[in-house]
Amino acid sequence: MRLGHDRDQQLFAASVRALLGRECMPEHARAGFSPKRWEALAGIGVPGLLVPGQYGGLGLGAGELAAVAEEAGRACAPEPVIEAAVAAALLTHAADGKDTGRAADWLRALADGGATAAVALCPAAPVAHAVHADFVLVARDDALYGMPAAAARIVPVGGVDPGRALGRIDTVVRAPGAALLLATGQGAALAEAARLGAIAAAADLLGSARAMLDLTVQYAGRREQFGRSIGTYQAVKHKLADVLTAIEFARPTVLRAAHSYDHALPSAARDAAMAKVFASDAADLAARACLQVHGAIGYTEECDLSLWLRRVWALSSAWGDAAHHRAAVADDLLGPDPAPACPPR
Amino acid sequence: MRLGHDRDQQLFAASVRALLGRECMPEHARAGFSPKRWEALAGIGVPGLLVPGQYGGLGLGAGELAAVAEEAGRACAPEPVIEAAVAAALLTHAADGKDTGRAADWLRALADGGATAAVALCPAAPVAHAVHADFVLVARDDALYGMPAAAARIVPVGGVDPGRALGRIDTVVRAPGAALLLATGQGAALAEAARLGAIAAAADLLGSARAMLDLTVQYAGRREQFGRSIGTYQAVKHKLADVLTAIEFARPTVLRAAHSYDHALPSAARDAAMAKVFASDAADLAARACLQVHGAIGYTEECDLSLWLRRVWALSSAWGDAAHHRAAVADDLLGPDPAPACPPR
Amino acid sequence: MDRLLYLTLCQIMLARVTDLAFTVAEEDFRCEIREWLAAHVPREPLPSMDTAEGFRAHQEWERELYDAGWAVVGWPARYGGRDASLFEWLIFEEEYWRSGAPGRVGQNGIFLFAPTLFEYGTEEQKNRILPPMARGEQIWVQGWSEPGAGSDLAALRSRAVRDERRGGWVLSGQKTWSSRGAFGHRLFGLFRTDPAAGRHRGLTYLMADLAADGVSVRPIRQLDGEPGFAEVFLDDVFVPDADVLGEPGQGWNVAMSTTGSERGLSLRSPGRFLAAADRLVALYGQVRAGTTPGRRTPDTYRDAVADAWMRAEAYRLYVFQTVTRLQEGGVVVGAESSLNKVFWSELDADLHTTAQRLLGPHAETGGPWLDGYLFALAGPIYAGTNEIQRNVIAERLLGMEREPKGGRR
Amino acid sequence: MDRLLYLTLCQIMLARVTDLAFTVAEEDFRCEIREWLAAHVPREPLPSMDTAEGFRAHQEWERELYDAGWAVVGWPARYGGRDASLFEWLIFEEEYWRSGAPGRVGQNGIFLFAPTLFEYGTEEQKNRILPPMARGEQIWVQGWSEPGAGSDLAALRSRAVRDERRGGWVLSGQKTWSSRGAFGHRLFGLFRTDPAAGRHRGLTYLMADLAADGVSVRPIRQLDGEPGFAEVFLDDVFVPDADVLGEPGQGWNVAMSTTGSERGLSLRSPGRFLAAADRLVALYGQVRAGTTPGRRTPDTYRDAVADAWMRAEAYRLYVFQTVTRLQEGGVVVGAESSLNKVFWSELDADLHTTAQRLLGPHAETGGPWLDGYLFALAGPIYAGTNEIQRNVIAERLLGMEREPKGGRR
Repeated sequence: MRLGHDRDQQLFAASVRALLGRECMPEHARAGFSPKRWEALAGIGVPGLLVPGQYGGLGLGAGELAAVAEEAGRACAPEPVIEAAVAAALLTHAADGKDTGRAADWLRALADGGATAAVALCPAAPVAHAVHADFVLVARDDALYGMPAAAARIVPVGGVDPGRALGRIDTVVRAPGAALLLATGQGAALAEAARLGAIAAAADLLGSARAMLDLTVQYAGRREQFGRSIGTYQAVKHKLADVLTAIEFARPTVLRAAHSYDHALPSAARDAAMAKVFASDAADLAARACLQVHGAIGYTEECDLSLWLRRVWALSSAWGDAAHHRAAVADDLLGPDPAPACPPR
Repeated sequence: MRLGHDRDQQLFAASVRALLGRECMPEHARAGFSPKRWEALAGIGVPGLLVPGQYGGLGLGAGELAAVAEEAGRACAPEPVIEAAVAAALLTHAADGKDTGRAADWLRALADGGATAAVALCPAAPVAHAVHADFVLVARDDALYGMPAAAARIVPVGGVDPGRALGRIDTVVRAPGAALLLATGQGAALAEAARLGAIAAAADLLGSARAMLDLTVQYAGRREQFGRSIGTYQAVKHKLADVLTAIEFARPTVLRAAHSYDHALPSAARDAAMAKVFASDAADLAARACLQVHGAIGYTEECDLSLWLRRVWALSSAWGDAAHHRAAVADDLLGPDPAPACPPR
Repeated sequence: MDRLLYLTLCQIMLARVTDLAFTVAEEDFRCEIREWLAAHVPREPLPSMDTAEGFRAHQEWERELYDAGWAVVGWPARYGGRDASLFEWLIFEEEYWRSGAPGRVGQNGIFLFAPTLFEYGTEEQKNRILPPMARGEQIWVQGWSEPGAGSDLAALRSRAVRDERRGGWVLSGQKTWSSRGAFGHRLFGLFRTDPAAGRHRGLTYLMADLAADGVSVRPIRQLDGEPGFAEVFLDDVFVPDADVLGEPGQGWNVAMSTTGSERGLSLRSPGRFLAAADRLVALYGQVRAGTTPGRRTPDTYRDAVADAWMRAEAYRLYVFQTVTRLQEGGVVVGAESSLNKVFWSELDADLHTTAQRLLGPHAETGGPWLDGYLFALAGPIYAGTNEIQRNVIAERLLGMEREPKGGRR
Repeated sequence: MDRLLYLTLCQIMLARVTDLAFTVAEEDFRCEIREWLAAHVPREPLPSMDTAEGFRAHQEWERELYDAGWAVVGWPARYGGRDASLFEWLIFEEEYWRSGAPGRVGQNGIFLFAPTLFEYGTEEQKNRILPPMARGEQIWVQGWSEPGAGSDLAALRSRAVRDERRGGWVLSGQKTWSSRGAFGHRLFGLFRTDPAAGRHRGLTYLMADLAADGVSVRPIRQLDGEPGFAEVFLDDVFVPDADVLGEPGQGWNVAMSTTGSERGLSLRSPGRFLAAADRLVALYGQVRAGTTPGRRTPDTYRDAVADAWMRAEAYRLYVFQTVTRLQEGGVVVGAESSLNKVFWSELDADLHTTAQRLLGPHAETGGPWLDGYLFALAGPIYAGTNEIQRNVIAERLLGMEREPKGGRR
């Protein structure tokens, strides 16, 4: 029994943290996706984290990804770290060990930083990082399709977090045949990839929540009202204490989910769901509490807090929100919900 | 448009308050049901509040009952005020204007204080105030049965609130035929009586919650820790401010529910449900907050707070808890819930 | 008994019976405004009032309301109103928000400043200021907060220095979080006229022209991307005596009457939340039916939708109770407005959070629900943070002791 | 490379890889305790340990545990333990609570006092005190709170005066909220030995015999009707020097190590909540199936049941993380135990509230869920209120500034 990032994961996370500490200050994060920063991240292996060594990647797992995604959240990096990992998992299955073919080519391009990916597991919803993606993976039933961005008719869509660079992939929605079929019979691989996305998003949310908390503790220590810093008031202290508690108890669930994913344990689906429940709830709590403690200034674009607020408002619902995953755990624990979901549309 | 107790209701409530202020101090409430206090309440018309004038009652409505029940809650009076009112409503329907018969007799006995009632609308659950009831009304399908307590084989049942004098009516459960059939075709009357019980319980909970809040504000002003009264700490203040807010916004919903009941408005069922949602939630919040502020002393029997805690823990769930009534409002508002309740047992 | 006295007594008694129906006249009033709105509310939403274009469009809408007599129903007719009762005003608000009519660009003037003006203004001030406010010609901007004075309003430092020669005051300092400051015309607010006096003393309630010499305005972008706030810098801005409201040095008392109305009835009538709750119920149905893209499991939020709707109703009933007391000559203490503020702001935040959850993965792409969500999250902050409101509730309504002083100043 | 060094390094590296499986030895340990419990846990629950009869029955159970070597698994064998690792202790706790075994009547001695004794006790004290504690013969009672010192423990006023002649101390004063005080044997707690010293100074950690001359005990009935607490009055009670723990005057530091363990791992192991969560899941199924009388709409509480179960799991994982850090020589600061305390106490209160809701109209008639509910509501109060814990979290883990002094003393 050992629950904690291992030393390699800690070292890897530290190098990502150092890189983003230099290259992704709030003023950089504000400017959105940076090809230069992506290249730097590729230099230390981030986009190829889950790409097998055979294709030039590091062949690591969800444990490393969680450590890295937490740093991406902490720095509010607007790069598609989660999407690269999910694409790597999907393409690895589709390539099925072969050295040639489109899936293998894209795996190599991912690993060397030459291409960024967007992933549309749920075709009707807007797709994150589609606007600057080089290729797009699309799931339809149990098949995986892919297409170069140039062929995909990607329409930028406004969103609460400009750093997500949302796009709607019209081609796919209207004519899935226009995309290249990469593999069929991918049902299990698609479900696994969705879990990986949820775990990575959960880790990102922990980093984002902690960054908001740190900003807010600093602000509360600086801001004076009624002759003392607002951080001395119990109403402020207790709110932020609850945020810390939520973050700290969410983290081990994310580590466990990553471990279950990497070892393909029978509880992997439930563990991923649980991690996203705790991380989304912690980040939502952090967003509301930190905005409240900042007061009006938190409500302005010029305040750095707004970068993370936007990120959390989007990411806490992406890859399944807390209610979605809570219901999944309930189904697993208590038997299926007698109230079926609405029919798929 | 006028929302508030009218003058008569206020005067009536004031006389009940004065009586209970004398006769139902905490040390009296602690001793449980008092025939003497019940006689005094009968003297000012409380048990006959809803009994028609024809049978010697006051022929008033839910508006007056709500004003009185709030006072009963405030004083933690262990008398069956709600049960008397519900029994009056049921018997009035069953008597159907006739001057003779068992229903008419019991109405007269209720009004002059000569008999107390217990009401079992849901036969499987324990029945409040059954232990000292003179007669018991029991609903089965759409029929109303009644029997003198002597014939009813009432088994006392322990409960969180000794003031509720719970009993299980074994005869009825095992042999409904042993009871006297008072009337059939009472479906609507039974539903209406359940609404009246919910409204009265809601009003009682408001009074109970307010009594706990007042006790706790006093205690917080007296108790010193770290060199100042604990009532000066924001954590304590804000908790109690939330309790007051919950109570104050629940009260108009109770008044409205009583008005809708008295005028048999189409929204009467929904309004009663809504009142019980707000009142149960407010009282539950008050119980948890007031216990917390009292600390260990609130956890002892000798502290007066415990009287109301027990009352609220029982009454917030009796006559339908907040979740039950919230679901009823949701069904009315959003269409029926796709998840049916468990089959009736 | 004298017949007139008898009838009067009957009326008083009748009026004091709980009666949750509106009168025939009130129902007629409701029909009238409902029909007018159905015919006049723009089919397409106006552009955001925090853009130059939208600001003008909203001013035009205010003029249209005014011309039809709906701009300020509760005001006396001589200033552009129709002498409506408080209940009629509540009815107007219910219908206004239910119809989907545009937000009120003049709201800070109409709902925050005007009540103070009615209480403290001279006849000359009322005649000069109220009609153009009602017509939407002059949009008023609040000048309360300063960089160092938010929740702690009494810490403000902007100054007004007496200018005997010109017969007025010279303002200097900085105001912030002034809604509509980027496009509005005039500012009302508090200025320190006696720096030697204590925190709440030596303040004066003044008005200033945002086009005057020495005023510069810096728009601040909000989370929705629009400059909804502004900072207002005042550098030796002259204000004549005619633009002092109330007595010099009495500004705190004058201002408290405004913040009382702000948190009380006038800023956030129940109509706004009733309309939002009805839209939420409709959204639930649409998501369930698949006519609006949203989460696949809307039933998870059944209880939350019902709760939001019930809380909006409860707020409505609470306000009816308050107005009943006011009409019967009861005293409604200012601190009760803190209960209101906490209740509606948390209701609004939770209601819009539920809407976002119903939209699920589609929530982030924006639209009216996202705008409403961002605005609702500001509710627990503006008009006095909910933390301050809870202090007020505890100290003034429950009589709890204040925190001991002991700051470092 | 030297082969031994190589193997050691491999072991270190291996030990540092995330690995959420227990070792074979640990799983064997789990089987052993599970089988023993299955054979020995009383079929009928023992009477409440807060009655005279139940107290004796629980003491007998402790003896049975001791004889089988399960009373204090983590202690050294020479005091009655079996030198179990922290992970083995967690496994023991999981199995113990899951089996439905009786509550530990000696828990305040074993889990609160003993850790302090291990840290500060002399060899003589440990040899004298620990074995009878492990056998359940001597039940220890805590003497922390006083009528004027609850959350503010440093305000305590009970005194110990030096008696040079007899070589010891003379205690006087009043302790309260002493669990098991009505039937227990000995008391541990803090006493003021230097009244002139500051609040946290001049305190001494002492033990006293509840049968000694000058001790009187007043049982206090709790909400469950049983005397779970007592007040202990001390009137010139003599305590020999051998019953001082640590140095005289150093009581605060000694005590803080105990409250650290109390809020930290030892008082509330995850096993207790995991077992309660599993019972809640079972209750949901029974109410749904109709085999236990409960509410007609248990589905309303699906999410709440799942949440309680997940929070118990999260607490378990968090403790695994903490033990991992401890085993790798990491420092776990005392203030982290405040995170624990807030988390498990709120989890427990919410879990039992959900159970009560599932029982619906049958909740009020009592039984183990009602008892559990009443006990769970005390969780946010005892062992330092959650308000104090949140101060500690904010000030010591987030580094926020303390409130300015400014009391009236």
